[in-house]
Amino acid sequence: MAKLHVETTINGESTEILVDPQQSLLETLRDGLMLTGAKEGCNDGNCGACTVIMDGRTVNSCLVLGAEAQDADITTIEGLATPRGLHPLQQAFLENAALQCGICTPGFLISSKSLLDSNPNPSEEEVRFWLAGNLCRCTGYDKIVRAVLDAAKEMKAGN
Amino acid sequence: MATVYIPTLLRHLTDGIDQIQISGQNIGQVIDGLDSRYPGFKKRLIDGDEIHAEIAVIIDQEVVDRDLLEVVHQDSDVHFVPSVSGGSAKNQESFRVNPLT
Amino acid sequence: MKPFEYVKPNTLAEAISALDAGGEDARALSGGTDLIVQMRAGRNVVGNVIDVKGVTETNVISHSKKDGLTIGSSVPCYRIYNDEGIKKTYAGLVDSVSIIGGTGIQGRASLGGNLCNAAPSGDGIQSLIILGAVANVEGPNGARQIATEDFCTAPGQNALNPGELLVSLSVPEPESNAGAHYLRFIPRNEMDIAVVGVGASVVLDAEKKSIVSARISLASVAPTPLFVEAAGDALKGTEIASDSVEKAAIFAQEAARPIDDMRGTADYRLHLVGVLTKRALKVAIERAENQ
Amino acid sequence: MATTTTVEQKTTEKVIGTRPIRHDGVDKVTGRAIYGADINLPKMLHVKILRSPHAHARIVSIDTKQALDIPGVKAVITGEDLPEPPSQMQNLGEGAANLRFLSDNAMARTKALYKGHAVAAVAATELYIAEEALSAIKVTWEILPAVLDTESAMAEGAPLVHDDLPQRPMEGDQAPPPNVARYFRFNIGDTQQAFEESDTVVEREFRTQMVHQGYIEPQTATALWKEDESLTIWCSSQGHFNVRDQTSNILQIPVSSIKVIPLEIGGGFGGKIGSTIYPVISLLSKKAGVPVKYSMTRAEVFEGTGPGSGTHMRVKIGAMKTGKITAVDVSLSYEAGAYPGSSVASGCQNMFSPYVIENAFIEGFDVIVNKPKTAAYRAPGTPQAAYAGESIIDEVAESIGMDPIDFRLLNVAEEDDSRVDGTKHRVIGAKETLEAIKNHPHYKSPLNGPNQGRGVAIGYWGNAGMTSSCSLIVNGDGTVNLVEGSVDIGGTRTAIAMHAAEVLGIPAEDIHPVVADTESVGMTSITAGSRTAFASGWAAYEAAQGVLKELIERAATVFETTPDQVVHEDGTFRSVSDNDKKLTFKELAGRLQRVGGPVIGQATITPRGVGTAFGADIVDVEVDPETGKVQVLRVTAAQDVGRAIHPSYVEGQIQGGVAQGIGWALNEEYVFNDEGVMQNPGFLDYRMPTSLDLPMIEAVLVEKRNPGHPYGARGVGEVPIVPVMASVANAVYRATGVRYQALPMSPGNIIAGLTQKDH
Repeated sequence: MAKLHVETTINGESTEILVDPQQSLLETLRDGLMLTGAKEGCNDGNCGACTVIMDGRTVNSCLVLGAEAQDADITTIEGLATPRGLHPLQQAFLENAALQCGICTPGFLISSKSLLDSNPNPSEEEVRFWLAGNLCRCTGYDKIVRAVLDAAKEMKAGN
Repeated sequence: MATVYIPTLLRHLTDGIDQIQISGQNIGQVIDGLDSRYPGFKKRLIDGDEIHAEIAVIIDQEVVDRDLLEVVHQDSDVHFVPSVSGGSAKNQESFRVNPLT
Repeated sequence: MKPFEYVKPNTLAEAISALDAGGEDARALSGGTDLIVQMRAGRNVVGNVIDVKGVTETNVISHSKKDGLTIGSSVPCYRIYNDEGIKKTYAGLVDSVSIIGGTGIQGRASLGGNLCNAAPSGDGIQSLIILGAVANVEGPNGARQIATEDFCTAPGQNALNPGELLVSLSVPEPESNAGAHYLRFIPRNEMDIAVVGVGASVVLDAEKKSIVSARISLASVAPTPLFVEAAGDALKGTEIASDSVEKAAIFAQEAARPIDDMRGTADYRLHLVGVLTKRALKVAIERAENQ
Repeated sequence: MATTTTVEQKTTEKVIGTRPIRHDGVDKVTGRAIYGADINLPKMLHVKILRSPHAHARIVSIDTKQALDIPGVKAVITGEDLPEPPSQMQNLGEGAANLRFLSDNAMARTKALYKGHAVAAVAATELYIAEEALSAIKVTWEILPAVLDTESAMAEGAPLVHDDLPQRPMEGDQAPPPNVARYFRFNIGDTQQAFEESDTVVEREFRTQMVHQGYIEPQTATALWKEDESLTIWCSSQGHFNVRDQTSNILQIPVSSIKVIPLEIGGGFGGKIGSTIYPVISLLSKKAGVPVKYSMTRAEVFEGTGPGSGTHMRVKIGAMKTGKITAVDVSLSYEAGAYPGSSVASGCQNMFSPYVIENAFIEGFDVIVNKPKTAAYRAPGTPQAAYAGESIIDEVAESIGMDPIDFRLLNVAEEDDSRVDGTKHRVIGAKETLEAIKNHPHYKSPLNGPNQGRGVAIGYWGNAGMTSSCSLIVNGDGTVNLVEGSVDIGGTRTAIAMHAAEVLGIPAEDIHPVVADTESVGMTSITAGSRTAFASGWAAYEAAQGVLKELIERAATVFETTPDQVVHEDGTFRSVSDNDKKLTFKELAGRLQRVGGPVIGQATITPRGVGTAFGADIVDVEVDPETGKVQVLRVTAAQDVGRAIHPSYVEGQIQGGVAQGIGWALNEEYVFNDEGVMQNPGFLDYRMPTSLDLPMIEAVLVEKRNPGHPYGARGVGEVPIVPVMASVANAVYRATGVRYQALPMSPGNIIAGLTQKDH
């Protein structure tokens, strides 16, 4: 099958890539663009380790075809920090020890960012609901939820 | 002489006795001593030139290595208990855990 | 995943012609949250993937008193529950689309895809059925409408002919004093498949004392989503204060044909049909009362 | 929020007990950290493995020719390509037998022993080509009857999973039941007489199902077999030295020819200690002559790796009205899976270790069944037994009308008390841990509803020591490079670095830890047994002592005095005779080149003095009596941690262990059909808790120092899971009036229990 030419924007940079039709966005990011921050945990949308933001909305990149990235605006974990430093969420995850093995962390950070983008002042329950599609097996979620709540406070104070 | 505690399943070798005083400078000598008084211990406890991988040797409340040269003192307590492992091959590290203290 | 051809048509006509050309080997792709999983697992062998998200008609949300609500088949769940008009008027629908998968899934998964996937457990299908929605279908032989309760024909099978595309769903404007609710039972609190799901809608009389009409549908208790007309009929004309809800629950249980599987035994599912039917009706009636 | 209860006087450590940001943190929050699947090498091939669709079947033939003919397919192997392990098992002892089992589990030779058992592997230029090649491999099967649980496996006349299982006699010459690989027994006192004299005796049967560790990162590895017969493996394992040695054993090649490079690891919990994939991909690389990468699918992780045992347990307990436990009589049967080696021994030894029991009969059966070979899972073997033991303890306490914590305190073990295997406890904090939950406001707070209940339980785990190595290199700017061999799964780099920082009197941030490959650091055992912060931390402590000694000598040179005239305090070296002569660590580091060159220190230790651990929980639940759903409302988990090196990550271990235990208690299980095919090999239907299923989990750190460690640390990773299922079950009992004696307490099972109670 012929490869498809896809023009897309990833972390603010327009990018052209060739993809096989059956390649997922996750595979495209990891194997084609060497953006390996999004992880494969289940490949069927049930763990959230591959979460990226696509056109303002979190998606499981394992359930999106690379071809579907045409004209899309995609943010991956690699786009969260800026040259000025870490995103407040990243800082809060470090300060709260909100990661252990770290494999789910990029997915959690991306989901958390999209939560705070749409709801800057979430309750604990709202955080837990929003992150329910991201599995973590190490932390019991306690420190993750605290980190997101802390980051929300921090970002509010910073505004 | 060291006090050796006989595991339940090996007490048929000792006519039901559960503690035996044995002399020996190291664990190999203690097992030799046991085996000469109650034949069969060596076969059960030793695999090649080391303690059987499935057995943890405890001298004075410390799990020790499987080496037969492990030192035993005059007043030592020696226990043999199952090691916690997961299907180990020879030389493969299994999940050996201190079962006590 | 096995290789396939991917095309993204820009018009409805192009989409239908691509589907028609692909025949049995072609599938329309919307959110992909079911299709891609199935293709990857080898459960659905597809040679041509027709991405219909570029087709304007599959992306619309339009809402008017006169024509009711039309939702394009590719519209993802989040656009539905974020729509203030839908939230206000079609709370039952919002119940469904806000519990499909997690937030990541809801960013892609569509109501149309949920219907076409035809899983007995499909959460979105139940709300369409109780709200009396119809599927707007177009194919090489023209357009037709299919009632959503008739759309699923077997597990994973639907009423579409080769070459046909589900373009949109039309949900009639609710009558006054109407209320609907969908709820499912899952062992976890999110990210799960309905062990049993029950959708219920009611229309109350002007005094909000009696039930004028009702519709009940069940998930995960038959090879397809199950519209239980008898349970709705049992409620017709009864007072909301009566034991009619209990009766409806019994009708629902009689209609259910659950099996034992890893998600629950048949006995347990029957038990849940009773519990959930009552709970769903209670909320639907409350919503109607608050209209 | 977490709280810390210090049993003894706090010491004056400056770094130990603080919460520095982990050294690998930035890499892990920015997506830069390289895990096993993130490796990409030039010309790298992709691997897929063909797995048995049957739980028990003889391989009549395998035809790989068509697969090899597919363009892009570069290598195919089957069990025949693995070196034949020694076949004269009986003569060579069980080491050889176990090697054969390991090798056979990597790839079946004559029989597939479980659904998911590897039978062939393909390396191809693209993943989808490898997939296509799998379907072109033709296997002819002769399906055999499968045994799927311990009872049917042990029944007279049961089909034998292994034709040649080396079975040792149980007692005297008595042959064990069919499919039993190992049998244990501990017997102290006189249980028969003790039961006769007891005021109350309770006997119950418990069952639990196979469960998975549930790490989010599937097993993955890359291998390159080079022309000079050397082999490099990149992997995410719980111990790269173990990977090296295991691969050397199975492939019968020298250890020195293998280099294993550890990458970051996405969780393990015991499941990534051993693995069958390394020999397979190594041989594929050998055949293909280029690197090959293999990553399991999630279904393969469930079906083709080692889960935790399902169990069948019978427990009898006697007690006096006063609350004194008189005797226990226990029989535990654990599923080993397809090859010997469940963790039933640990269950037998540990289930009543929190207590003084004078009369005990405990036996254990390691039972072969046609399911995946089980592996370690967090405190392997003990949570199941503790579920049974702590459920029945709760029932006995209730039957004599005692508070469940008071009952446990009355029987609690302390230093020098004997365990059922005859060995003695050393300094332990069982009593202090129970007191911590008893005195916690949670225990005194009221419940808020008719369907709510509160349960408590305690658990024990022994922890491990094993071997660790560490090197330190002092840099000219006063920073220190720390080279260690423990794979970091939960922040241990930092805990290890803190040991060195404390000794050297410098901030933890000035230490730069790296987890080195098998050629760059001394042998270091697996990250398991709750040993890493304890033992590798201790190795760093010893290495730092060496550095300090050398630095004192160098300072003496600078001060023009002798080393005994130099003291080191808080990172400053000072001359005793001349107070004006002092150098900070950094200043001295800057002068090292002029007074003898760089300073390094190294240590390899196999520590004694492992401190054992106790954890106790209070769990509140609410049960929906109509649907059977159990919601956990509140959890307080107290644990004797000895000394918390990095309290945040200690709390994290406790919270994570509790979360896994709640999953195990309520919903997690392998569901098999009658043919032994797992019905739920994915995260959708193997239901691990999501963030919405759990409350905040309060960790209470009880610090009763372990005299066996320089800073008093005990291993903390495993014990927190041990009491959880029992405390949930005890809470569910108080909410429903039903004692659930089978896991999981999933909604359907709760309703079944309630229905039975009503009839």
